[in-house]
Amino acid sequence: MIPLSYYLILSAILFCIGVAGFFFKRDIVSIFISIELMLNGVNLAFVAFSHALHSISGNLFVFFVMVVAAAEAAVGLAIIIAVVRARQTLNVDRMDLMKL
Amino acid sequence: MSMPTGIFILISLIKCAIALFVLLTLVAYIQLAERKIVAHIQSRVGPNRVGPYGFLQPAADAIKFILKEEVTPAAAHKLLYLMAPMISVVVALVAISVVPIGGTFHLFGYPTQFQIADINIGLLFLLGVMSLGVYGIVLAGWSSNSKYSFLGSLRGGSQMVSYELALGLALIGPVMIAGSLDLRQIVQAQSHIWYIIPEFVAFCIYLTAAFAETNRIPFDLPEAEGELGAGYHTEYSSMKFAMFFLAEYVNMVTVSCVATLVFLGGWHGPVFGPPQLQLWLPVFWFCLKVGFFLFLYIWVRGTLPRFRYDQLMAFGWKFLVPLALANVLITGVVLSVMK
Amino acid sequence: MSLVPAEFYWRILPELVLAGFGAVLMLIEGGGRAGNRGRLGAYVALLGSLLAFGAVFIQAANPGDAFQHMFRVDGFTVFFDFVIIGATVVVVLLSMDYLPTQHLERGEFYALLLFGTVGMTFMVGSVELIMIFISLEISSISTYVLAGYRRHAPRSTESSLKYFLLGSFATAFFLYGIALVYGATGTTQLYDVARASLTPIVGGGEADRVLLLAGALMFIGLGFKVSAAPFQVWTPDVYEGAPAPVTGFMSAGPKAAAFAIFLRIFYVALHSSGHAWFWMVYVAAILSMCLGNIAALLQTNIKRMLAYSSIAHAGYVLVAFAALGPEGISAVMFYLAAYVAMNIGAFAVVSHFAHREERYVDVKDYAGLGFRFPVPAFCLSLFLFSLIGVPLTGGFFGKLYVFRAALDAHLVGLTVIAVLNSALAAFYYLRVVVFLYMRQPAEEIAAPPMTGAFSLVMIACVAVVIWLGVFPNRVLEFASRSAAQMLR
Amino acid sequence: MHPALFFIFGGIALAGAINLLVQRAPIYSALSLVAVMGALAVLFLLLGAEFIAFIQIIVYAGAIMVLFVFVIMLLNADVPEPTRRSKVAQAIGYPVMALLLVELAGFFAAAFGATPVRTGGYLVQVAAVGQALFHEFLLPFEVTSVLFLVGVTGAVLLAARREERHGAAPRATRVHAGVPTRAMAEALSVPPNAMGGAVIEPAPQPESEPAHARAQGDGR
Repeated sequence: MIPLSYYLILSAILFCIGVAGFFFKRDIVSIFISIELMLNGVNLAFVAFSHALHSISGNLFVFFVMVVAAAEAAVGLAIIIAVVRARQTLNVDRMDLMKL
Repeated sequence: MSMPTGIFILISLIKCAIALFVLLTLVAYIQLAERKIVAHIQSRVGPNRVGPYGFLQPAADAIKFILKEEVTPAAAHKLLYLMAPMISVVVALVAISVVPIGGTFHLFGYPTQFQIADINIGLLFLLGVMSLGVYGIVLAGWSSNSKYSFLGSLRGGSQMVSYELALGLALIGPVMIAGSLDLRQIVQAQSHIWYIIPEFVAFCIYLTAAFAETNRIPFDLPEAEGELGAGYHTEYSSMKFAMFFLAEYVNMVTVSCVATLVFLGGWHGPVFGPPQLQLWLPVFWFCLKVGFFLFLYIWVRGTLPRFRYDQLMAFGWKFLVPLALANVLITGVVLSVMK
Repeated sequence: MSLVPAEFYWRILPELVLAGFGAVLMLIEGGGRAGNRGRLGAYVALLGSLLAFGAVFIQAANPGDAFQHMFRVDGFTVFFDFVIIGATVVVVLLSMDYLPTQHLERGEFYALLLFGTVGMTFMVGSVELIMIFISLEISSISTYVLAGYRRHAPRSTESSLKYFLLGSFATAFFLYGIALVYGATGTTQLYDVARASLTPIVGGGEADRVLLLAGALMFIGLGFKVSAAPFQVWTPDVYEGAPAPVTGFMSAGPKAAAFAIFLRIFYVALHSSGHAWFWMVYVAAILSMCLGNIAALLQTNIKRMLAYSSIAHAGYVLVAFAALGPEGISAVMFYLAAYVAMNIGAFAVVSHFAHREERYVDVKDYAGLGFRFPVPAFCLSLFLFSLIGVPLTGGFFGKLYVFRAALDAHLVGLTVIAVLNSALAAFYYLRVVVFLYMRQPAEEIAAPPMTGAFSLVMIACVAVVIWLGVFPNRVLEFASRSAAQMLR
Repeated sequence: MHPALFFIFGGIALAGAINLLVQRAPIYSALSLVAVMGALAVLFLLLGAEFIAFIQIIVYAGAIMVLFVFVIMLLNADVPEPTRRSKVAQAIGYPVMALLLVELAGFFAAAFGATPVRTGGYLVQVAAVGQALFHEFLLPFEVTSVLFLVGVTGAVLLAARREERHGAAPRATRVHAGVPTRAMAEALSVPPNAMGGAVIEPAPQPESEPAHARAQGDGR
């Protein structure tokens, strides 16, 4: 038997590692992967809450998040391919045609 | 769970060991059978030197695999190169663990099944595990750092991902009729009529997709030897190659088992005689049906030519997937009308 | 089986029309002769968006909840549906000129535009967080793609990439916020959340803190979407790189929709912790206004300048937001309606002058255009005056109501900062007008033809800006009524 | 049993996430994420979410991440060269992460520390998920179809190499060389010519060029 907070803290850690990856990673594919990790962290929180509340909706939310993640991945990877075609690099620091 | 945990683990381990032994032997002899049958189709004799009628040929092959030198290409990604065949074989073996091959029997006084793990969403488990198989192929091709492997793995990966969709959709029809994802219940639901009859279209789609999923002729583009050497495992040798080989045949067995369970009524068949026979007859029927599918694989290999890659993809996406979707739709409509 | 009664369909009629026409556009793109597809697509999209605009009237005649209390048609929904679909109509018209100039005319563009609008309209009508999340993603993903639509232009793809990465990052925060709301209250229906937050089921006294944290996370996510500081970093680059009509669209539709759900979530669901998130809004408002205006002063690229100005405008909206009452809501609504009209109008002129490959987007290129192209230049000046907040334009009353709402809520400091910022903003808007009428051109830019579509855009935007500037009462009354209705 | 399983698979998830963070080559990051997803699937099972657990494997690990791996392979993504702004990003990243983590963990421990989770405490049947999907969640379910349409359209629009109006390459030659076709590209949202047409030159790399780059050039 485990307190719910263990699952939630794990989910928070995953989420935060994703946030960190978003800032640290230099190539756009890895940045995107970090975002996926964040979504996974959220999914764990949803399922944990669903279990604790004895409510099925948390499960459904995860389902929808996956659907969204799939659509996002298709578009995101297409964008990455288009960028690499135009720029020949994956490094996010080289994405500097426009000054920030 | 009436069974104590210790006994449960013991029984599971025993079943795993038996399954592994049977499976490995089976795979070796499927390979022999394949060579023999294809040889007969092509009016040749096939292996006949090692043992009577070549019966010891698998053993000879095994020894050869073990004794050959392990070669790792210098420019390979070492870790991934090593992992790829392991992923393939592990995934293939794990998938078979939820396949039930018969009814219930007693071991150590506890009721148990002809199945390693009896889980209530077995079909979902199978699909899940099978969807991971693509990593083995993709990583093998990429980590070998060779263009033939690379192209082979790209082809294999995209082919598997594409046909998985049709495969999954084809299984939905029977699942809708049976109302369960539990493989045992799906079999039970077929006691009156095998689903191959109401779901014949789904069966055809499944069979086609299964050939593509296991990268067998006529969809063996990933290892089209005329174009790509040996495809994604060009750079593999010795035991690592054997693992890919093993995975391919185990996958064949798995998809044949699923076809049997979902479409051919599983272990249903005439059951008679003393209790011991009544216990084992279903298993026999099951094996017979699986054997039929395995024979079909070999038969097709001996007779059909290979598809062209674009035909393969167009066929999958523009024909099989829409057909499977339509089948799901029609099944749903018919079910709701009948209700 | 009355799972889906007929009136549910009337309530989502605009969305159905838009989605249906989007699907038709895809079919047209698949068949038909190559040469005419784009043109045909444009007309179909125009028809679809106009019909959807009409469908909002039908929707408005059928108020109530739909689909297990996930969607609600009230004045608020209808108001934003008009604003958003109106913006889409204008952007479709605008693209009919822009895309052929860039040799990019394809039906998918219009399809994505319509699908994006489906997302936004669902967003403003949804009263359930997961539904909001999904529609937010529909609108975001189609905007990501539209931003990168000129996919051979490195700037366009780069803009798309930045928008995508930061947008998805923000969405993840928003989602975590949803998870926490769900965990604290056991529901994600906004009105149920409001009820449940009074008697939380999980964590006892801690539920308030969890809700507050959830609010903060959702604030990050939505702050990105409305480009409020400090989450505005993507805005200038994305606005600069995206095709000009898309930039106009992005600054209008998604922004209005994001503000709409911002209002709904914070005013309805998280009402109980209002005293706490008030400060987040307060700080973000000040930061957005100051940062946006100061940075806009330094820009020479018109699109970048408008991008920073849109950050500043998000700041003004947040000022009204901080007012924490029905006046605040109606001020936000009125401001957004005016802002959408004037901003799309401004981007329409920019896209009109941009020419092939968007060569002319610098303020210097606008020198002397006032006399060579009097009509577009006059309209641009009008929109800029409205953005400043000159009387007789919609922008004036927008600002007036915002400041009044803030003053009524005793936010004197915030109001003073907002007024000072408005004065500061006048500089960079007026600079463009100065260039238009008082400078000699260094290079004669090619004459873009005044097409029918562009004229319609100008007429529509000017009419709305003037209308809101002269007769603001009807719109404001409608907004106040819907605000009261929403809070009930 | 439950605590042991939680710590084993939670540990795997954690290790995978950390590995994701420290690995510099995208392919290893992607595979670490697959490991995280697998471990999470087991945790979902522990929490009684059977359907989600397997969907996690099928959709996330088996489809989405495969797409990632494919793109990484196609783009030949390798360790990126270090750049100036990395340091700045890390300077922002560490505190943001730490702050967020401490905040969240603190809240969770305080708010949910006493809520127990036990195996079999709550089991979500697949059938129940289906029921909810088509009753309570009908609208979101239908709306996701628009989402998918947007995703497919967008991916094809951005990534598919369009045949120009007049100069379409003869299809047969490309096919014969074993180059993926449009259909595959659409399926995977990868450029059809990425391997065959040497469209993508790898990013400038200091070390010796790996064989994939050559493979890309030789496909035709």
